Amino acid sequence: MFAALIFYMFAGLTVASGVAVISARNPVHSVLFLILCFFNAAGLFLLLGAEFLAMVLVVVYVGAVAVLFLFVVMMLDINVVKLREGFLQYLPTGALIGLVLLLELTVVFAGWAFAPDVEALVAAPAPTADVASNTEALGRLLYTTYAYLFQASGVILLVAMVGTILLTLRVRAGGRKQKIADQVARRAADTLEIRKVPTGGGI
Amino acid sequence: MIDWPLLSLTTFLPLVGALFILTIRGDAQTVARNARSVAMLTSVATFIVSLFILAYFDPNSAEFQLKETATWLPGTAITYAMGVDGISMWFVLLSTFLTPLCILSSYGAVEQRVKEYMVAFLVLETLMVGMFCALDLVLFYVFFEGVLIPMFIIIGVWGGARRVYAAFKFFLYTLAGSVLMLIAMMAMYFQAGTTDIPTLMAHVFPEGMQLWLWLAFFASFAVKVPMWPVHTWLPDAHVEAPTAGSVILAGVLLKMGAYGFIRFSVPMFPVATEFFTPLVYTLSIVAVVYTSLVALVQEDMKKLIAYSSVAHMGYVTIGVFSMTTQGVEGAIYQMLSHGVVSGALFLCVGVVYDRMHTREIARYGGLAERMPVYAFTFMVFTMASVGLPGTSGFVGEFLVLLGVFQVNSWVALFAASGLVLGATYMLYLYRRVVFGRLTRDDLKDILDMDRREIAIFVPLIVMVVWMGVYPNTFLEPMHASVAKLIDNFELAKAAQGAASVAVR
Amino acid sequence: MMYVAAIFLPLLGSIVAGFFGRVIGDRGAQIVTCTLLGVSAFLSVGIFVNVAIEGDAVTVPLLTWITSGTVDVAWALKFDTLTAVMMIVVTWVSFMVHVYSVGYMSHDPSIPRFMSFLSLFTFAMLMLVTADNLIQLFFGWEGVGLASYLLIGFWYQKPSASAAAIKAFVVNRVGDFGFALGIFGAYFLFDSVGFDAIFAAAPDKAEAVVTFFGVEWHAITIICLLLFVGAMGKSAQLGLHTWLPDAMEGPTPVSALIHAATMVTAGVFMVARMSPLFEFSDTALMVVTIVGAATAFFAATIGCVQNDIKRIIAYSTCSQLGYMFFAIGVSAYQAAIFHLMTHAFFKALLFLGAGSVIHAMSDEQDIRRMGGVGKHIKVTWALMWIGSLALAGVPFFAGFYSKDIILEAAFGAHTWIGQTAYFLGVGAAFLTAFYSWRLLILVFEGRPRADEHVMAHVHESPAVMILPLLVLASGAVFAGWLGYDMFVGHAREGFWREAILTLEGHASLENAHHVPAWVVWLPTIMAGSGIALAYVLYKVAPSIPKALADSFRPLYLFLLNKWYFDELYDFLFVKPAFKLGRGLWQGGDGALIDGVGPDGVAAATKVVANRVARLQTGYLYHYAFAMLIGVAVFVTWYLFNAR
Amino acid sequence: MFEIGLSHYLTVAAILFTLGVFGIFLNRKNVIIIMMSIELMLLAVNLNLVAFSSFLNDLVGQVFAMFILTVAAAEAAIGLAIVVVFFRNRGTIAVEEISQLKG
Amino acid sequence: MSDTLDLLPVLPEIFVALAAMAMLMIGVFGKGEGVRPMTMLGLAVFTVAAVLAWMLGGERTTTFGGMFVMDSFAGTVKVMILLASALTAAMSVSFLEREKLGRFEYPILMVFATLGMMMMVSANDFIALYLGLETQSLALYVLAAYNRENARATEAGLKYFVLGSLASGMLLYGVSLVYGFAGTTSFDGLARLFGGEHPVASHAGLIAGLVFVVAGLAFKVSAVPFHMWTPDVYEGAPTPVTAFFAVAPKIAALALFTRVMIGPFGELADQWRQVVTFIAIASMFVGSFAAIGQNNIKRLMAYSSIGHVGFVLVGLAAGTAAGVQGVLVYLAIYLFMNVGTFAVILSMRQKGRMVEGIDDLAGLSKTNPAMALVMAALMFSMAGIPPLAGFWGKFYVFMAAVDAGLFTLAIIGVLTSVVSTFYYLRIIKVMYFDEPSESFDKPLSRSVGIVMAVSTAVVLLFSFLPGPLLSTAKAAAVALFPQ
Repeated sequence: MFAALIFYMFAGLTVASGVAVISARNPVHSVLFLILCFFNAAGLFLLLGAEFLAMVLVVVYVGAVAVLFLFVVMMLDINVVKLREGFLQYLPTGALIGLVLLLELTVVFAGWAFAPDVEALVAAPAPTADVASNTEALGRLLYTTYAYLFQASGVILLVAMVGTILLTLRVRAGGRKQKIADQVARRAADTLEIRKVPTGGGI
Repeated sequence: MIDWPLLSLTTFLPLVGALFILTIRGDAQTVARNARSVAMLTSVATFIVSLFILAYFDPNSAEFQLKETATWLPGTAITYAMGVDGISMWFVLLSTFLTPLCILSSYGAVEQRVKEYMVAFLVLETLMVGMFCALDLVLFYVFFEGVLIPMFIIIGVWGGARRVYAAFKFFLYTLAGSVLMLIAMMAMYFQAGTTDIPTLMAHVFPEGMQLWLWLAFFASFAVKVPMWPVHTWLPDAHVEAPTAGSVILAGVLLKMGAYGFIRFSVPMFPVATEFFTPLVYTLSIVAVVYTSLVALVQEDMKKLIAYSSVAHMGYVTIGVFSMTTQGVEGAIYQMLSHGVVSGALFLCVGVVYDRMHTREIARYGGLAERMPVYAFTFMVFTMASVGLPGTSGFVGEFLVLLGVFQVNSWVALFAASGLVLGATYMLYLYRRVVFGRLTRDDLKDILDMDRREIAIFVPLIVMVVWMGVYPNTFLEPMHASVAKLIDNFELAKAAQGAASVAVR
Repeated sequence: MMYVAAIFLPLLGSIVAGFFGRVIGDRGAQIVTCTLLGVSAFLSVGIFVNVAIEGDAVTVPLLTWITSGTVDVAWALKFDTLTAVMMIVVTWVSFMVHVYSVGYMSHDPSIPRFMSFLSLFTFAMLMLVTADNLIQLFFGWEGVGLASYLLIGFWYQKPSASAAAIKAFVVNRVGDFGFALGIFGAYFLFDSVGFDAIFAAAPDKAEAVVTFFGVEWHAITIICLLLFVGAMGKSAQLGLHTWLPDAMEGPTPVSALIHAATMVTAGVFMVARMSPLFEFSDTALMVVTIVGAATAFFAATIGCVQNDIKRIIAYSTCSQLGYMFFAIGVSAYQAAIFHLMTHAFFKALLFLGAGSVIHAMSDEQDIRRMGGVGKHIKVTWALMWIGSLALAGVPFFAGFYSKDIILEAAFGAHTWIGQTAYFLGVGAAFLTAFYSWRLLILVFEGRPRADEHVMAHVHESPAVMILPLLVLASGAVFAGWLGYDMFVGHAREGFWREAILTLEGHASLENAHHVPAWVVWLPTIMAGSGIALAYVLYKVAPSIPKALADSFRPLYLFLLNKWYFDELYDFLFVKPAFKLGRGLWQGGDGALIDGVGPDGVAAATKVVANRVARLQTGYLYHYAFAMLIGVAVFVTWYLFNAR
Repeated sequence: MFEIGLSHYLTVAAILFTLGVFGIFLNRKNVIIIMMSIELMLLAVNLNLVAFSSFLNDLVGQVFAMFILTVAAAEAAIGLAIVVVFFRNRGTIAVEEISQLKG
Repeated sequence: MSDTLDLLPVLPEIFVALAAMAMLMIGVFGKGEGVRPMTMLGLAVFTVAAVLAWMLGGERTTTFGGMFVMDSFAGTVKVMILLASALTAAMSVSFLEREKLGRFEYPILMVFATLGMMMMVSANDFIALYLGLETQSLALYVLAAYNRENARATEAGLKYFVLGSLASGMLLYGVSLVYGFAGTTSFDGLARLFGGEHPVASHAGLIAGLVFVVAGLAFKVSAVPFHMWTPDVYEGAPTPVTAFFAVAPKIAALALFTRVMIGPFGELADQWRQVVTFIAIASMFVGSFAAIGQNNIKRLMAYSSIGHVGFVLVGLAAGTAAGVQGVLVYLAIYLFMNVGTFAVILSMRQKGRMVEGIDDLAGLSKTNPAMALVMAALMFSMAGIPPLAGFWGKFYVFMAAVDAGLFTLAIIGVLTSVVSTFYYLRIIKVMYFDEPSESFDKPLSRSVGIVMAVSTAVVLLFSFLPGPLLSTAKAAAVALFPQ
């Protein structure tokens, strides 16, 4: 009963903020609602026992992705009014497609059934909480069986990094650059000259 | 027999020549001259080689001869298989015979991009010869379709004013027809487990399937023949093609369709053939009458001859589907004859076109005065086209009609009306071009045929007379093959008839 | 060897003159062709003696021609009495015409070509008469057609000449259309195209019934009728006669040789050759009789009002051919051939004489612009008289014998058709005599109607033209008297032997010798009255014809315009063919087939292509929509259909 | 109704997914909101995976969801970089004006 | 699951990944390293990897807990991908230098993309598939927008990115449903499940998932109606990038599509065949018709590639070993045809400027006969006219379709191929029948010339020696099916 209430709260807020994301007038508001949405989804994850994932969602998504969105939205000087023109033009089509999809998916989910001998197929049975926590179990999996995927996602992040830099980095001529090695290598002797200043004499 | 691959040699020799031409470098003049000589030499050599086929051919056997096989597509039953029988051999020879003449005729007519032209022609020869030699469905198809490429280029590059339209029409029309055949070929392969043509000829396809297969093949061959009402590409293609292109188009390419009927439709789908024969008859008769009438009112020489080709090919299809010995042999003979005669007629048009650069009939008249040799030559082929006994045209036409009369006198009646109409439009053409008073100033100093041109026509005239007077040279070797074709057809029909009775 | 040489020497001559004309020159061409043909003519006499007199009928095989299944056609020369007679006629008339042409064509720029064509024609005609099968006959048949075409169109600069040439060829082709079908039918019935085989099998198949064109026929009747269509074309019988008068566009020797003496009789020859087949079909014979008789009369009526000297003779030829056919129709083949022979001589004579006149009149052909030339060219005048006498059937000239026996045989057939033919023939005989003398009078007698310039040049032809005329004239005078007994008289059985078959019931020729006297004399009397009428109208009272023409203007115009056959055909066939052709070309090919087919498809493709390309709006959200809609549709499709 | 089962979670996910779809239709002009809509869809996927994982008692779903989160972050970075570059060129991110390329 | 980790099958990927990072290091810390030397390095990497892949692609081996599979299918496709990458990389250098786009990251991104493709074709688990796909995609998004100063290129990148991530979303949603139903993401596990006794095929959730998966993959292969990014991206992206897009990722995506459909869902062929058939038909149709009106040759090639994808999918729709063989044969030939064509397109420069109009080819047969010949051969080949190689690709896929009884599909296929012939012929027409406009700059860079020569030779001579490719393709195809 209580669990159900919690569920409905999270679920309702998730959906409501989802609606707000797509219908908000100002993109900044959209991003903020997106964050809210993620928070509630994290709540749902918790209900499902995926604690680690819930934390990751908050940290990674809210902390990084959503902020990135916010950053870009605010950086780009966007004419909000113009972007809202014709807002409802495709509403009927969208509503139709959306409703159809939703209806179908609901029908599908209402009578969800697993494959007959699904237990035999499960690759990584979740350990009960007394054996290992969710986080620990995930960690074990990730660094053993799924090491390949782990490495691959590393490559993806590298590619994203290279790509982003390639696209957006503009080296301005004459711009100043921080050279840490130089900073570290600096000796006081290189830069500082200690002079005796005769008092009252000036330089 | 002999142990070297004669057919492959004949097929690919021109390709070697083409490669050789591609390597020619130098200034335009030299390149043109050398390209011409190489092409001429190659094609003559090919012709000589092809004569060996005749020499080694055993006319008493109905089997495919000079067979060659090699693995080609691994993992399938599709092989590289070549061979000729008494029917296809003649078409090989026809192709190799006409090509040197075409090349010779292009000496004066083609001055732009000679190198490419000669390459295209030699490639074309390879594909034509290969098609007639192929004993494997897929191999056949490859050659059959491949022909489109050089022909497209020949029409499009060296053609007349509306060449683009004509080339596209030619290409797409014939391609659309033949792709359906490809699907049918695949279906046959899976039904019979082989693409070997001799095996397929003996294979019995289920009755319902035969109908579909027949229709698919028909779609391809009918366009190629061309049969009414899918003939409209032909006049355009002919009119726009350069002379030699028209010669090959009329002389060999049109034969590919009818050859296909003889080689595939009839022996492989006897029941369907029987079923669709009335359709073929109807279309052929319409072709004969309709296109003859249309030919009558043409104002362009080549167009007129093109339409006459449609009418003449109407006889061929009638003959093939009469399934009598005379009908089939007559059809084959008519094809050979038409190959020579219509080719020659296009060359005749080419002779005056090279001088006046127009094909409009009204621009001519009274050529006999200045060009007696030409008038004579043109007359010979006009008469051959009309089907005068003693020329090649007669034998085929007569045998076809004789054959079809034995099975359907109505068809013979309507088709024979072509005798009258054919005479009318050809003589009318001849009259307007060669007879009459020479009044136009620009015709006043037109020159008669020079030696090169005479050299082109002499072999053709010899062939026309030879084929008219002693056709047995050509008929004898095909007897066995045609007899086998008809026997098998009758057997298959009987077997299928018995089977369907048993089912009932 | 002699046999083969007789046939092929003319071909040799033709080839030499044709291909090497420039080398050997005009004179050389003339010498070569005349000599070779002369040799051939003398050889054919030898053949005649061997074959017809001695009775050694032979067949000389040369080559196989066409073999296909059971069709087995050979090049072979068959010599029997019929052939021998024809060879005599062909070679000798041809020889004479060759010689005559040396003079007649002396001013023409292309003599070798002309001589070559003449010889070519002779060769083809000889092939025709020596054929031993239907297909070789067809070869000769078409060969003479070709030569005729070439010779009619010899003066190719004249539009009328080339038009006439085409007309001749095409109208003949119409006949050949029937002929070819007849051959197919014969092959269908007898499984052979060789004469010997067909004739041997004919009695067994006398009652055979076949289904052609969806109708059941008496087999031999339909075959004979089809063959006869061919004969009608070649022999210019009613309906297919229109080409013959136009053929007069050719040089006069050509008219004499081809369009009077030889080629046009090929139809008669062919039917006579096929007598063992025709005999088994009364219906076919009846049709032949009717067509022949009608033509004989019809052509004669036209002949009466024509003004072109050659056309008059041409219609006369047409008419005489009609006689021959109705003779055949009553089974008097021998009489037909007899008339064929005599006719060849006197008609060639008439034509060549006319040529001589035209030559003298500086190529004038209209008899209204002649007159009074007789006294300048007496020899020609005399020869024309002989020819006309023979033509009119005046007693003791050749025509008298042959024409009378035909008429008597027709009467002696004892059928109503035979009788009708007889009376039509008699009427035609009257008209024949009339127009012959009309011609003679208008040309040779009276006051000159040509201008003085022309009249000053009127001169007798050179000896090289007159000599052949004399030879032919002697034929016109004596041939009938000499041949009567052999051809149609009591010696005929021994003369013809197997060459012609007459069944028991068809004894018209025998009966001809036993007809009432009035039947015998009526034609002669009519001929006499025809001559008399001509004198009355054109000599005694020249104003009457004009008055007659005015008072019976419609009839006159009807006759003058040759019964409006040309106009009718033009209206029925020629114009519609062109109109239809144009319609099919532009409407059928252009609009319909191309419009719906390639061009239509191409246009539709372009429209579709533009539509499809327009879907690509460039708007990102449209692309996304497409994806989403696509997925939604797929999901829906599956959930509702895939169960 | 009060027994929260798998279907409930799945339905929430389905609604989120649909909202994503709907958002694309609605905000057709603003690329950034479209991208957010896609983020909503990914969230739906994650919710699905976690729910299944939980009810199947199988950790693979959660592992998968984690990788999706990782990759989505990388993707967002790239995407926003492209948006920035695009903005620099055009001075707008209105999707409606992205139509130099069409046909 | 073996306890010892077998790294041998992954050797090519490991090598490529390490090499890419090494290149990155060299690029960042090296002095004055431009695109040319870096490309040479990239070529070396591709070559070595190809050799490795060729040697390893024999017996089927799996590693990383069955998540990564190396079999002759993967081996063959990897060789094709690496070859495609190498050829397109080789062609790009001089173009990029001339257009002042020569930055060292370019080859590195290509290497990364290629790595992603290799991971894709070897994926044996949906998670591995997803990661491979994204490695590739992210690199490609960047490459599309590589010319960041150019509005069209960035527009292309943006479109590609947004639609690509939408497609990823769909794919993932589908995968989540499949996972939810089957409890596993492993291909082997799924194949076992569907190959089992119980009738599971008709479960609605599974079907819905399957449809979403197909939709996601269809985007990657640019099949209709998920194709709409293709023309815009092909046109907007820098030409070398387009060339790369047209071959390597396409081959990888189609191979992946094939593996997913045949491997885990092989038993469900009756379910997915309808949708694959539909998108095949739609792709052939759009590819054939939409290209007719195009004037930009890159855009035309985009539609052409959509059409080709349709033909390939015909082979896949057959769902048989013969069909897969057809797919592979088609892809191999497609590789050479496209690389050759883009080599020509890359040479289309007049007065130092890049031109892309079809009309700019006018009269090429006079101004540059050799290049015209190359292009003509390639166009005829693309149209599928025998005896050129392109015919055989079509031949094999249609043969498979006919064998599977898909006559309607085959007939629609050949008819649309006739329509598509129209625009290929148009290019030939422009080159051969029209009068020359302005001739192209000479000389070509040598690498472009070599690529042209190689691809033309393959296209022209394939009919004479089809054996090796056909046998390889056959072996590779059979490897996908349970023995």
